[in-house]
Amino acid sequence: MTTRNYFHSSGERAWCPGCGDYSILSSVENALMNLGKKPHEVLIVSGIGQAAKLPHYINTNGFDGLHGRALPAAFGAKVANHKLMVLVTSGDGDIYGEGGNHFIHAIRRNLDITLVVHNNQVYGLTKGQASPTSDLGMVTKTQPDGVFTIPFNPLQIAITLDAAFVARSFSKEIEFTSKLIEEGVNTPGFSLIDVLQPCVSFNHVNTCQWYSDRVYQLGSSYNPSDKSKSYKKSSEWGDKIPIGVIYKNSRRTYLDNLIKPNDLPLIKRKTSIKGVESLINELY
Amino acid sequence: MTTRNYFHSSGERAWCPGCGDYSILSSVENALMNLGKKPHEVLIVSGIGQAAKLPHYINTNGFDGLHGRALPAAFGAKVANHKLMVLVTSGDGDIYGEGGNHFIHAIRRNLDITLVVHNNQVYGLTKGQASPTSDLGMVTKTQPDGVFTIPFNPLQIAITLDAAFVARSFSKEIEFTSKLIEEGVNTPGFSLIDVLQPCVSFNHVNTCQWYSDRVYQLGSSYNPSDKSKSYKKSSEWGDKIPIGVIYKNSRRTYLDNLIKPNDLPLIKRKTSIKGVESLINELY
Amino acid sequence: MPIDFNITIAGSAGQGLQTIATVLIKVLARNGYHLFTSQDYMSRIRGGHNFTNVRVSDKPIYSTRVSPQLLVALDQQSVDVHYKHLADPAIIIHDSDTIKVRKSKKIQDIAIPLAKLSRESGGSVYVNSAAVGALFALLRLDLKELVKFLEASFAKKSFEQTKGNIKAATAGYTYTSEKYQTLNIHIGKVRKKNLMLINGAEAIAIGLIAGGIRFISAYPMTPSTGIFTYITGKARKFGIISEQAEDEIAACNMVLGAGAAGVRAAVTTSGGGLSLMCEGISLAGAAEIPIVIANMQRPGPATGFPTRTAQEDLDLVLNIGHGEFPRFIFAPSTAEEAFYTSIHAMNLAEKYQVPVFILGDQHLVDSGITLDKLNQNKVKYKSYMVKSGNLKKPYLRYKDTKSGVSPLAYYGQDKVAFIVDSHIHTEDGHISEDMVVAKKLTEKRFRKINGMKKEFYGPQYYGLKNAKRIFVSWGSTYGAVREAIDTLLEKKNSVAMVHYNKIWPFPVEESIKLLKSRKDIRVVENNYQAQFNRLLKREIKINTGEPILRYDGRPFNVQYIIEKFEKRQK
Amino acid sequence: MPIDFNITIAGSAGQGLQTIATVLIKVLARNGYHLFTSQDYMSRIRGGHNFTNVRVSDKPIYSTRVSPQLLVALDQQSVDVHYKHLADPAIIIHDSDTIKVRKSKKIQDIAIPLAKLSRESGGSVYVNSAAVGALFALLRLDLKELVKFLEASFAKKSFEQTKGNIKAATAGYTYTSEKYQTLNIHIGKVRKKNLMLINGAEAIAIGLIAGGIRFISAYPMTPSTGIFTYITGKARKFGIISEQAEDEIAACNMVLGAGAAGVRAAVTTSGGGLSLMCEGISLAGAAEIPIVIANMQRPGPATGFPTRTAQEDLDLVLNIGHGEFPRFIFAPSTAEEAFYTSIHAMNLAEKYQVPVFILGDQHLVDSGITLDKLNQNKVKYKSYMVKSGNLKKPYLRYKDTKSGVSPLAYYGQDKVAFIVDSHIHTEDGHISEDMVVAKKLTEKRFRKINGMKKEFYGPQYYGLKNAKRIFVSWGSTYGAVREAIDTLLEKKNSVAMVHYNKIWPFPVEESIKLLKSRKDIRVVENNYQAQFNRLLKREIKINTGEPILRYDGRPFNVQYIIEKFEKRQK
Ligand SMILES: Cc1ncc(C[n+]2csc(CCOP(=O)(O)OP(=O)(O)O)c2C)c(N)n1
Ligand SMILES: Cc1ncc(C[n+]2csc(CCOP(=O)(O)OP(=O)(O)O)c2C)c(N)n1
Ligand code: SF4
Ligand code: SF4
Ligand SMILES: [Mg+2]
Ligand SMILES: [Mg+2]
Repeated sequence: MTTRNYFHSSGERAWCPGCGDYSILSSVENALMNLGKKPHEVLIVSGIGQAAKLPHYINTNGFDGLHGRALPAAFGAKVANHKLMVLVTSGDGDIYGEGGNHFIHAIRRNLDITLVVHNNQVYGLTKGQASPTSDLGMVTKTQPDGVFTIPFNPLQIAITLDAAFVARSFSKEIEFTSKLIEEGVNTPGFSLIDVLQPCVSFNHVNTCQWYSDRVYQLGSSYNPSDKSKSYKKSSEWGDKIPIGVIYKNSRRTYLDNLIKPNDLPLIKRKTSIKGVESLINELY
Repeated sequence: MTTRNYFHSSGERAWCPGCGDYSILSSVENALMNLGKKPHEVLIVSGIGQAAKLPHYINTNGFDGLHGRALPAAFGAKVANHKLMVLVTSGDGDIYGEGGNHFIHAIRRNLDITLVVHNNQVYGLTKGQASPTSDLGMVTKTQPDGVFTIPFNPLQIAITLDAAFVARSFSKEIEFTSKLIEEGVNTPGFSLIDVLQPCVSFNHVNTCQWYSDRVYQLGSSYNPSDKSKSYKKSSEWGDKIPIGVIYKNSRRTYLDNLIKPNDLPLIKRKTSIKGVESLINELY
Repeated sequence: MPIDFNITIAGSAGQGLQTIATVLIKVLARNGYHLFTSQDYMSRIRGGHNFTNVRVSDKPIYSTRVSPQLLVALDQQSVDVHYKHLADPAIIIHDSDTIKVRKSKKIQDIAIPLAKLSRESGGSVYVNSAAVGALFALLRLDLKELVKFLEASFAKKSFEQTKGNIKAATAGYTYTSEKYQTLNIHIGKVRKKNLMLINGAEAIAIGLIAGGIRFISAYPMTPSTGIFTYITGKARKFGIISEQAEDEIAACNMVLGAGAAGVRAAVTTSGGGLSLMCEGISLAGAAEIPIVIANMQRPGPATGFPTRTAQEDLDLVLNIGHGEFPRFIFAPSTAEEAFYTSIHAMNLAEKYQVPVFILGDQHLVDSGITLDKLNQNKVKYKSYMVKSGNLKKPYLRYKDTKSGVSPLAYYGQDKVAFIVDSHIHTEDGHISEDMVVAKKLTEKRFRKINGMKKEFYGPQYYGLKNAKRIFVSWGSTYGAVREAIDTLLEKKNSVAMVHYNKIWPFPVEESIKLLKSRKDIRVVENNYQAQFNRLLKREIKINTGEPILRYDGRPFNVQYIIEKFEKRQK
Repeated sequence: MPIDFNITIAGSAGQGLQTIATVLIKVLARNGYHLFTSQDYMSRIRGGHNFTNVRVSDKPIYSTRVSPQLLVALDQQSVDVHYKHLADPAIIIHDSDTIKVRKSKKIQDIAIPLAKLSRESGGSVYVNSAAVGALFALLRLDLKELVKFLEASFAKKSFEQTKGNIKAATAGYTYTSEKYQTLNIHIGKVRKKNLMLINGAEAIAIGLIAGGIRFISAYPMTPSTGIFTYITGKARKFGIISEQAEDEIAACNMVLGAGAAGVRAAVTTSGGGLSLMCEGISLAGAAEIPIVIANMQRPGPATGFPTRTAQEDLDLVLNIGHGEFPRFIFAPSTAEEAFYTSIHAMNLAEKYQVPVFILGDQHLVDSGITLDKLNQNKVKYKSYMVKSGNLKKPYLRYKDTKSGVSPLAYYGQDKVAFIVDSHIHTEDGHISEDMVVAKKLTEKRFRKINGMKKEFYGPQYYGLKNAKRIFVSWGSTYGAVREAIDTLLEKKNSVAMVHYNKIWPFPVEESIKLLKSRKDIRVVENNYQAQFNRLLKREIKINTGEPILRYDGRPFNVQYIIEKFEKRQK
């Protein structure tokens, strides 16, 4: 870790003491430093939720939009200015619930952005309803009989959709998470890092201890480029939960099809009056 | 096939001559007959598109709602009256594009409904834009450089989400499709039958011939209850395309958690004035 | 002397303010005190600054006051924030060790070692119970009632916890009654009587249940979630199914599916979620599916102020959904009215097969009032579906009737199958491209307005007959405006209010009767654009004075209104 | 004698009507004829009944007429449907073998063995080319021009196909000119001049390009798709990126992301899709992100009439998005104006950082008019972003300025990082829970209205000065109303029209000037509720007479308006 992290911003955070979000914020800050980025070169996009407050607590560009809609906004911004490094940080409810359709189709597009999901398996900001990733049986005020809808496994879906980079981490492992974010950013295409994050206020099932007891780091013998093995690995949940890079591939990214490396970003392009004249002439 | 199918309704169909939708309609009619249903016992729900016109061309109950929203509407109707047999028939754009989020979460809920997707790999009614299932390279007016977004594989996603029944068919195989629909209906929980369907007007890549040359029926040696084999099988696309039941499981359905077999459907239930009184009394 | 005592309980999120407020409220209500309670909280789970206001009276009250006579301050910030607003005289209950209070003649400083008492009771988490004990001692309320309540409310927690809370409460009570024996801040005597306390969320929820709701779907969104949670908690008992949807679009379309299938169903949401239902509501209009949408407003646009109040979505609910179709809009004034309105909404949605909006806000939802009772006989559940066995065949789902309302059946009723559809369609629900069909269908739908207009509901006149000055208000501003009128009347002003609960179809004739001849009209509302004022002018073409607006996320109060009123007088 | 000749080309979808119409239109326009073309088609790809109308004149024309003098009927249905509407005298071109025409004095029946000629040219698919050959022969148009056009337009198809089409066209031409040598239906002579023909979709698309669009996202929806398709087709050439989104919510939020990042971006959609953008538009309001929303109306609610026209979404665009924020709404009258409006919209969205609506409809999008030229100098592209190097630091994205407009930069400009946000926020974009911040922020946003009002655009007065009767119209009804005025003026009526292109901010002063003193005002619009009429009354408090409405999915025409007008005269 560097001594002074210039991504660090002072000021209050509206998070509960003990929340895993603090660690994820640190991991993001570290990763950006390690990547050698400058604040103005980075854009962090989020939706709404506890996790989604992150762009307000860090010194980079930010877009804090609508609940569930971080991915399309990130798409627009990245396409507009592909020189920006674009990170999306948002919650499990935001990305997999309200934003589920964008999650699927964003992966299909394979635009070069990195998505960090603060997966606390619950809706934190709205006070503890089940989220798509809540475990079976979890009792909440809106699931009084316990969750009986099968949990959404984001890793497995991302692998199926051929995301370029699919990883899981645990918020407490700050350094490890940083490294995964760095690797995600360095992998061209869509990167997902699902970070297990304790919610001390509402998730009394998957506590920090619960995660700590279960997570283990994938060793160097694990090969993330075998899709069917990755698929299997990503299904592990329960007594043992793997963290690390679960899947990696290197397919063409969205902009590979549209922009050459030296092309001007859209923000620098101009429309020629002559060009428009030619369109008008086609109408004769 | 029975001689007179009382699900058959007369009247014009606003489909192109040669469209695969006619065959799917026949398959649905046959399946309902074979299942021994009466028109008033069946509800067919759809969104908007060519496929989604189906409920207007058959003699059952119907709900022709919004583009992309057939699944939640079907959910509401089935829960309101679980004695109804509920079928959803809609297009690939409708279910996997606009309605993608509902597709995921409907499968997770595992309500006992059957979804028949008319997958023509294109947006038919709006004149031939690429759909989520369009093959790479397909050129359209809105994809002039050819599709470069990776095609959505609905079967693989449904398997990953543990749908109760996942099958693929080809519209030309009317009897085969009927049988799959019957089996889907008879399987408790969420059933998906993705039916490959030629669009003679807009899909000049995946033509009837193209499909005919490639599809093959899964033999009896194929075991649809091994999830990882099913996953692999569902990835087959190209020279050989399997049709038949690809995956099957038997997990609890949504209503198993809420309604006992002999319970009154919601439409028959009444609220007791006394019950409400007790709520009021709790406020003292 | 009339009782009017105002208590603020303040601290940061997670300090257990809610427990203090709840027990205080329950015990006061059970003793016959009339209350008005309101909440001010931030969009966070721990920390920040939240407070609850409990106003106590011997007669029904409808609004909050800004100057508390008693402040329970659980942290230093609470003292700092509320100090300047305190009444004269006022009392502050706080921890003697951690919180400092500036000396002042008007302040009586009640410093109790709350943290210490908590620790002595078994841990550091019982500070709130110690504080409520102190509060009970000061108000001369019964310790036994407090203990009973704590026992009941912690029933599901560990024995350990229950014991600790009771011990701390008792310690706080004993310490305070001993140390402040002579201090008399008895809030006044009322005839003992068991009053109920209900907030807007409970009122709407119970109203929807009484109105026969069978299915509810929602996606969590402050400040509407309480309604959904309440019904979900009672679902099993009432044979209701409740489903948390993946998004608001699903919630709305699930409810439409259920409605089309023949059960009463509703969604609850707030601004952003409502926006996402725009298309679904249009479908309700096209397919003539009964649906109740309970939209609880908060300030926007977009995320705005998640936990605050506003009346900014009026224009949106008036116009939401592409295309044209009739709708009902009700904006309940109080929790009491919200109960009746919700039953009514359920009935009307089915009777006219249109979307019905219950337009509330955070202030309505989170504010509690005391009542003698709620009377289920006042607005009764009534079915408007064709009775089983009575279905005329061929059944036409969209039969073009004189009233515009077609007979409503459920799928499969009397062995009949039919289709519900979103296009321009013929009477049997099938797609048509015919221009005459289109014209007739639109006219049929809008013919319903004739009946809908007669479902009378307000406006309500309060104050001096033939008053010179009229305040016009709608929805949850009722309480503050009403009490402002009371105050102004006491000061011999010639004032009255006209309050709207039913917003649409707009009660044109009633409004003309009440307002057309008035020269001095000022609309009061919680938004910037004076949306109701604009509507009023459009509907009955009158001149109104400068509206009294508030758009900082906070509800109106009497002082605010009177200040604005007096400013204009000059 | 002035030329006014009306041609209808009818058949079922898939018969190649479009080819006939396109070649006819192109050749006529290139010869200096003024045209107005419109489309009537069903929501299906094959079959049904569609038709194109081509009205021909020697001076600019703006609307369609209902009675064609010439009908090209490609199937029996086309004869049956249009027979009773034909002018007297009229001509029908049709296949002699498959289509029967009832004898009548007024009808000249041109029976040509079209199918046979097609078969002889190489197949059964050249019927439309045979028909256009016949049409050219009758109208005495140049066969060479026809052949040239067919060559060019089939350039990408097989040689086989091109040859077949040309052969059939030539056969149709020859057969007809021989058989009907003496029939003279020459449409009249005009000065030869190269006119362009443009429809609304092309006009908006080219306007957006001229306005500097860099990113467009949409989800297909009739009748808006043509705009999206046009821009997509030109994207590579103009350095634009175009993305078909998974749904309209994504489309809108993609555009907002692009807008926030500093490029000009737009979405195209229609009613249902617009509904789905409700929340996104509210975000544009909250975060002050420039966005242009081109909403092309069709009849609703819900799916309604997918391929027809309406003006039903006015109330929705006026109020869409929860919460409160300023917006612009423009409703172009003609394709020509749509071009300029679209450039203007792009400029204004950036200048004021607000959502700008281009509110068109199927009639505008699918109708073509002839023009001399489009002049890019009339409305010029102008940037309103801070120039690179000029960013004052600290940069405050939401600086509270006098005009309400904050300086606009792109992410990372001059090495500055900033946040765009959806909450109530401080000037630097960070979440605030402060009531003063909320109040100031709302006031800042609405202060923009002062500038926005000055972006003058209409209303436009046409007809007799000081006319007794005024028609008020908006958007695409312009042409029909204008020609109705012409006709009524010819009949010595004292009439004029006031037409609105800019709807919001409402041009209050201009409207008062033009309308306040008028006694006889009738609003003409394509909806049931008379939405503009209602708006007008709200904004300038005037009395209007019974509005002239049409809500059957079809556009207005001169006859319709005059009939309604004359009915009222009695
Ligand atoms: C359209 C919309 N619906 C609902 C909400 C309310 N809402 C805010 S945050 C949230 C859930 C957040 O859950 P998650 O994304 O998991 O974040 P967490 O708070 O757990 O970090 C919801 C439902 C909203 N802001 N907008
Ligand atoms: C909200 C909304 N967006 C867009 C449309 C326009 N639309 C109608 S059908 C359709 C595509 C249908 O494609 P698919 O579901 O594949 O059905 P197909 O026509 O191919 O059978 C679209 C985009 C609509 N009706 N509603
Ligand atoms: S509620 Fe949970 S997720 Fe939210 S800040 Fe608190 S601990 Fe973190
Ligand atoms: S356009 Fe395609 S999908 Fe639609 S009816 Fe024609 S062939 Fe079928
Ligand atoms: Mg979460
Ligand atoms: Mg399709």
